[in-house]
Amino acid sequence: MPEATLVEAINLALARAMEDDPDVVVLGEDVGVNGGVFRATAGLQKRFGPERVLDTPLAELLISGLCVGMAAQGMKPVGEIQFMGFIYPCLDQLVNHASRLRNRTQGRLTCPMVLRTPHGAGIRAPEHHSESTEAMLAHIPGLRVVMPSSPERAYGLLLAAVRDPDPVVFLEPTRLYRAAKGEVEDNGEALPLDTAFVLREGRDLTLISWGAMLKETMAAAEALSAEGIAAEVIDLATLKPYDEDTVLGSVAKTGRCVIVHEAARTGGFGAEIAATIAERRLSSLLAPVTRVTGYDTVVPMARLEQYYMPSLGRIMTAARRVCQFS
Amino acid sequence: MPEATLVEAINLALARAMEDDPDVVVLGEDVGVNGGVFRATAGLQKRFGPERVLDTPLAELLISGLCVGMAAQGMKPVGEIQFMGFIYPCLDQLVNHASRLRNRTQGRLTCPMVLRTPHGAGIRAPEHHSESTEAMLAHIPGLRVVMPSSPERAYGLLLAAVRDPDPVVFLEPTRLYRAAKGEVEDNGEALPLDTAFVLREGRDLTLISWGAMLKETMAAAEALSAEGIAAEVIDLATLKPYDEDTVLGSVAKTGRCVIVHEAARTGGFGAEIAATIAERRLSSLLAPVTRVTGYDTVVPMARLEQYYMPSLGRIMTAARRVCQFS
Amino acid sequence: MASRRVNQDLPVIARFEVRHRNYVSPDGSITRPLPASASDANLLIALYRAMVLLRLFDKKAVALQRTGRLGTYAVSLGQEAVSVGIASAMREEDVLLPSYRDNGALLWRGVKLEEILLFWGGDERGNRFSGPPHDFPFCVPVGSQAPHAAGVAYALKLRKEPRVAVCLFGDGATSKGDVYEAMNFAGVHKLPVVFVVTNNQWAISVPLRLQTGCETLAQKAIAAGFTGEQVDGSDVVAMRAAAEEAIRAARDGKGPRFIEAVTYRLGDHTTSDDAARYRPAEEVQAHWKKEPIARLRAYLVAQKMWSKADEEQLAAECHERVEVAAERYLATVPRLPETMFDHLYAELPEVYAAQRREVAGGHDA
Amino acid sequence: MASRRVNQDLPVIARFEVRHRNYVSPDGSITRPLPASASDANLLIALYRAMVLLRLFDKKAVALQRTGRLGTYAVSLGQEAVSVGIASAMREEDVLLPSYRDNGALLWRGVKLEEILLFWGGDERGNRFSGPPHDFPFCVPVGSQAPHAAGVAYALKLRKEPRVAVCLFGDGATSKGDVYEAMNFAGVHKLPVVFVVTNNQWAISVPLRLQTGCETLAQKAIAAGFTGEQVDGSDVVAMRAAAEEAIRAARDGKGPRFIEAVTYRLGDHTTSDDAARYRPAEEVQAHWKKEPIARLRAYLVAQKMWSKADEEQLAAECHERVEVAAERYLATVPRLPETMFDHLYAELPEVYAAQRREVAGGHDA
Ligand SMILES: Cc1ncc(C[n+]2csc(CCOP(=O)(O)OP(=O)(O)O)c2C)c(N)n1
Ligand SMILES: Cc1ncc(C[n+]2csc(CCOP(=O)(O)OP(=O)(O)O)c2C)c(N)n1
Ligand SMILES: [Mg+2]
Ligand SMILES: [Mg+2]
Repeated sequence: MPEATLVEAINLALARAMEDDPDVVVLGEDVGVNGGVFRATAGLQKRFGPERVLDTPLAELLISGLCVGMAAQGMKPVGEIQFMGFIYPCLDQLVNHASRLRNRTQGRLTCPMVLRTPHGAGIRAPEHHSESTEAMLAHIPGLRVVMPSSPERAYGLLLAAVRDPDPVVFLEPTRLYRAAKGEVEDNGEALPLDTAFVLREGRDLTLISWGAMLKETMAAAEALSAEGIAAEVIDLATLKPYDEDTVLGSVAKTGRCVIVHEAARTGGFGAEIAATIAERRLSSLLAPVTRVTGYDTVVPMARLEQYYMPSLGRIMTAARRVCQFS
Repeated sequence: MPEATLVEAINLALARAMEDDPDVVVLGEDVGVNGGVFRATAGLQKRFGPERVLDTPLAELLISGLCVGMAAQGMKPVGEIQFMGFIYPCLDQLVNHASRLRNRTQGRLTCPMVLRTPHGAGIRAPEHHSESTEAMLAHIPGLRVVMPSSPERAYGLLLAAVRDPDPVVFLEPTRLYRAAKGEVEDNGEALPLDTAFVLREGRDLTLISWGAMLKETMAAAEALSAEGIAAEVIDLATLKPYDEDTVLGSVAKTGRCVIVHEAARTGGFGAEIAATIAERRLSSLLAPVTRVTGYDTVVPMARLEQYYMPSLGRIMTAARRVCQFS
Repeated sequence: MASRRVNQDLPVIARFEVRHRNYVSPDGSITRPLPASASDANLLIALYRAMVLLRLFDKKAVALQRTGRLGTYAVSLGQEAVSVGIASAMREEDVLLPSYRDNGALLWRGVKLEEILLFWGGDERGNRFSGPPHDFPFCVPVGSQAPHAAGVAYALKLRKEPRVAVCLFGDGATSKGDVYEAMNFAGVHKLPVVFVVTNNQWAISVPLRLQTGCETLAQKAIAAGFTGEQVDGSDVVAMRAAAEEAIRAARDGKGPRFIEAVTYRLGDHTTSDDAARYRPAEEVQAHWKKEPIARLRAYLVAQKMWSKADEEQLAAECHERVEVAAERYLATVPRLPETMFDHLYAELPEVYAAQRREVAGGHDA
Repeated sequence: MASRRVNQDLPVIARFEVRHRNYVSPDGSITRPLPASASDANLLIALYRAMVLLRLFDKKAVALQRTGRLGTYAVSLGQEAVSVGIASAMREEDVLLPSYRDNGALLWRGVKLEEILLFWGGDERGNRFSGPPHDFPFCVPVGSQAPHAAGVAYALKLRKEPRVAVCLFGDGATSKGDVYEAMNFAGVHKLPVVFVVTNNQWAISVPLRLQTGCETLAQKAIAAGFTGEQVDGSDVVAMRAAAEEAIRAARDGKGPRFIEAVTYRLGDHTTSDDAARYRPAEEVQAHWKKEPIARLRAYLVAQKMWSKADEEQLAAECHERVEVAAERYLATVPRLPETMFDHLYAELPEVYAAQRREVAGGHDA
């Protein structure tokens, strides 16, 4: 199997989806000749033409609204928002339209669209380029929110997102675009959109994360194993809906859980998972469910961003504390 | 002390704030001659003139962006968004500008603005008029999110919001606008913006809610007391920042907690509270922290909305279950 | 006439103009040669009937609301010619993207009266209507349907289907970035879409002069690079002709058009509104003189196309239709509460199924 | 010349035009009578010096970026005349709302070179700069500063202060609803604000023709009800004159103005971009012939206002300033990590104080 970076896997999945289905169109700022500022759409315009790979005007509300209109007529638009910090103008369309078109028309019109955007900090980018506000999106009924953490999962989940009959926000961990490499077979096989991935099994502790933070989380699991702690690592992968069964099953087994995410702590999606565990598996818990997260402040610019993001050290500290709790 | 409805209390607070400080301006759709579609700004334009009580064009992004610009020059704008369902176009301004202007300029420019909006369902209004997405806002660092549940608290908290040197989103429970009546003294006294209100003391169970749902929550406490259960009721009132101490103190005492909110369950602000309790007071807990919430679906239109919102019955069921847990 | 000239000594590199269209004056007389469509008596009578039905239907809806049997409702009183005139020029396969006040267009396109009542009565099934299945439902968040119209039109163009998207909104909506972004995009790709603003002078209590500093709304299209025209929106003959022309141009690949229909909202904004709070009775009175139904009737009567007997028969017919529709609406059994989860996703994810069961189990809660 | 005419038989109710301003042609010759400001030799030389400094500074910044000592950076190469020309016409008490590429304006207004480096080096303290304390920092979310400008201008008008808000953005930004909504509001209230679009033909890789179907960007103001003018944005004399006129009109209560500065981005979009991927070298080459610095130099030299010696001295001076600034920047000690919580709120709520302590305690983490 050939090796691909995460962003190459995205590119493969997009090409495959466009090849398979003439209704798939890609649109966004600089997705055409330029192939996207991260090269996620490189080569697509050449291959599928400027009508199906469309450079839009600089207008995010428009991009999301076009997707809704196209999708309602049976196309499968895949919009790109250049950075997650620019997704907020899409929220009206996502909340008031995309997520509820099917429900409010009782199935008459539907909205099979995907909105892709790079997610998270850690690439020393300018202001507003380091957002990780997935929790806002995961609160919206009718939407799906997906975030891969490896090239294979990026490929399979993106294919699934494009094929899904409902709107999906697809968050791509910017920090892993080139850093994550792995074997990706371009076989057109999609992954399920409601199943978490157990990346590592263990009986002492459950570590849950998604997106780029899986990197530090896996490193923590490795380091913990050297200390004799067998950590199970779950890549949540789909945040909405998310795979409660896998999460609850793991915690029932280990009794201890640390959730790691990059977003600000308060109201982050970790809260939902912790709350659910506390509600449904209280008697299994041997220690408080602990969150290791970004801080409740504006993501600082490059010089300080490393202190904002959960570090291996912070994960280790939390994991040790949880394991020692009694 | 004179009686006032909640919306009248809002009106009193606005008038008082404008009287006290010439920098306070009120702006929004229909806030002028019409006095707001709920009459929250009735009489203000007559009293303070059309320059300080300004009917804006129909553009929510604009309203929030104007507030940022005015606030940065030292005014104290109070913008109105006609219904919470129309607040989403403001999110870019709230997240990328209002909440971080102080931080990104290291204190050089600040953003003392208030954005008011009616919150929640239950008035048989049309589509998109029943939103309760406070959790999205409470995830934004640098913002304050406030929601009163009585006329007195509406008055005192709104005055505090206007006077606060930072941006505040002020959510007004539509369902209580006229239904909630109480004594309000127009004495210009603000309430603190980081303190929860204990509406009723009890040692058996902590009930936490905010906004309109306090109505059913208080009714539940009353009914529980007839069953011999003494419920403590906390009106969270300020969601960001929220008063962890009062919440954790109460749960340390009662060991049992039910959180009630109208918003969809997944990623609702109840998750944050439940997660925090589970993290910080695990050993005090005698039962799982339980959430009674709106469902994870689009708020239905009038004919079904009553089945969407947490009912007294659902709160009672949850409270009894939590109290019987062992 | 509006015009903006500064620096008369600098060379002019672009010029634009806005034209105005009207054929039938308020008293029913003709102001200029009629368009071809006006020679079709059947069409004129159909337009007339549609407007009368709409007005009567609105009345019934308000009565239902006042007696607690319908939710908030927005009447078309005074502006019936706009959505009826526009819809009449569309083909079945064209795509309508209406605003919440465009009952007239929906009815013309085959949506049933009782379906419209169902929607305003708070039942989502009103949006699964009998009109063309590709038409959009009423849009409540003002202006947010405009980007959909651009998206629809892009899809139609991409698929080389000779169909047109028609998007209706109010004067207030022209202040929303949504509308501007959509129109600008339509201009880039010369999309088959017609944007129509019903300029009824008011957005709830906000008068046009606080909505924009523009002399006309038609000129908004200049910023999007295409043509805007102002039409007497209380003259259904003019509305129909303008719509026909614009839709034909769009269908023929000539790109988007923008129509400003100047009319007046004679009623309250909705049943929740009291317009007397913010506008003088004299203004409303003055506009009653221009209203579209009396105007077309005057013309039809003068042309001997319409008689008192016709009028009486029509009134009776409309009354009957409206009453039957109201009865059907009132007899519609509410959906089961748990159906609030249906059509949320194509298939309800298992993780939410428990919630659906909870609702299903608690019908009496 | 652009013009849109349909239905020639319908009466015209509004006319609009767009004019173009240029004084100095690419070879330095004069195309029309010069404006008053051009008779001020000191001013012309100051403008020239500012543009030269900016270009040299940009070069240094790119060098720092290439060697890993600065973050992403956006040069002004080719378009220096726009932000310098505009800023030169502002008063200290006016309010600047710049885009991320408007270094030239910030420098003119007293922001230090090292402060700009600090910002692009990833340190928020660069925004607490030595320019006018009421000026806005660089705006990164494209177009989102336009509503702020309208809000600032509204505050200025309300307080009856004779000050003007000046808002700069790129051609891409004209597609954002933010800009349209802000301009429309400014038109309603005749606010003291000048909107300036630096039309450098490209928004990263998206060419103007995909950004809008308009013949000019200046005509976007027509939709907001005020005047737009197109200016040769590589002619700093024209930029200065247009800015002066627009700012004066705004200050005098004559309402907002819109200036389209037509220029060209000779460099990559930012240091993260490779423009060769999407635009032909010939196009860039052709535009090098029109660039603003050589143009003004040609004029100054022809007028005997500038000599080779002046040029050499200026180059040395600028070099020195830039090097010193770079050193100061590089010597700036990073903020303590826990200061990320400072200035989040006026006073950090107790509930977040623990997080601040955690950061403070974990410096080596
Ligand atoms: C985005 C948005 N903001 C506010 C509202 C509340 N609202 C409903 S109708 C209306 C006025 C609309 O005026 P206009 O566009 O002129 O249409 P008209 O009602 O006159 O037909 C307002 C402010 C809304 N529905 N959507
Ligand atoms: C709202 C928003 N969307 C996307 C981006 C990413 N982005 C940065 S600059 C740019 C192009 C801007 O073009 P233009 O407005 O013409 O300004 P220029 O860079 O040419 O000066 C884009 C798409 C952004 N910063 N903000
Ligand atoms: Mg209107
Ligand atoms: Mg540009």
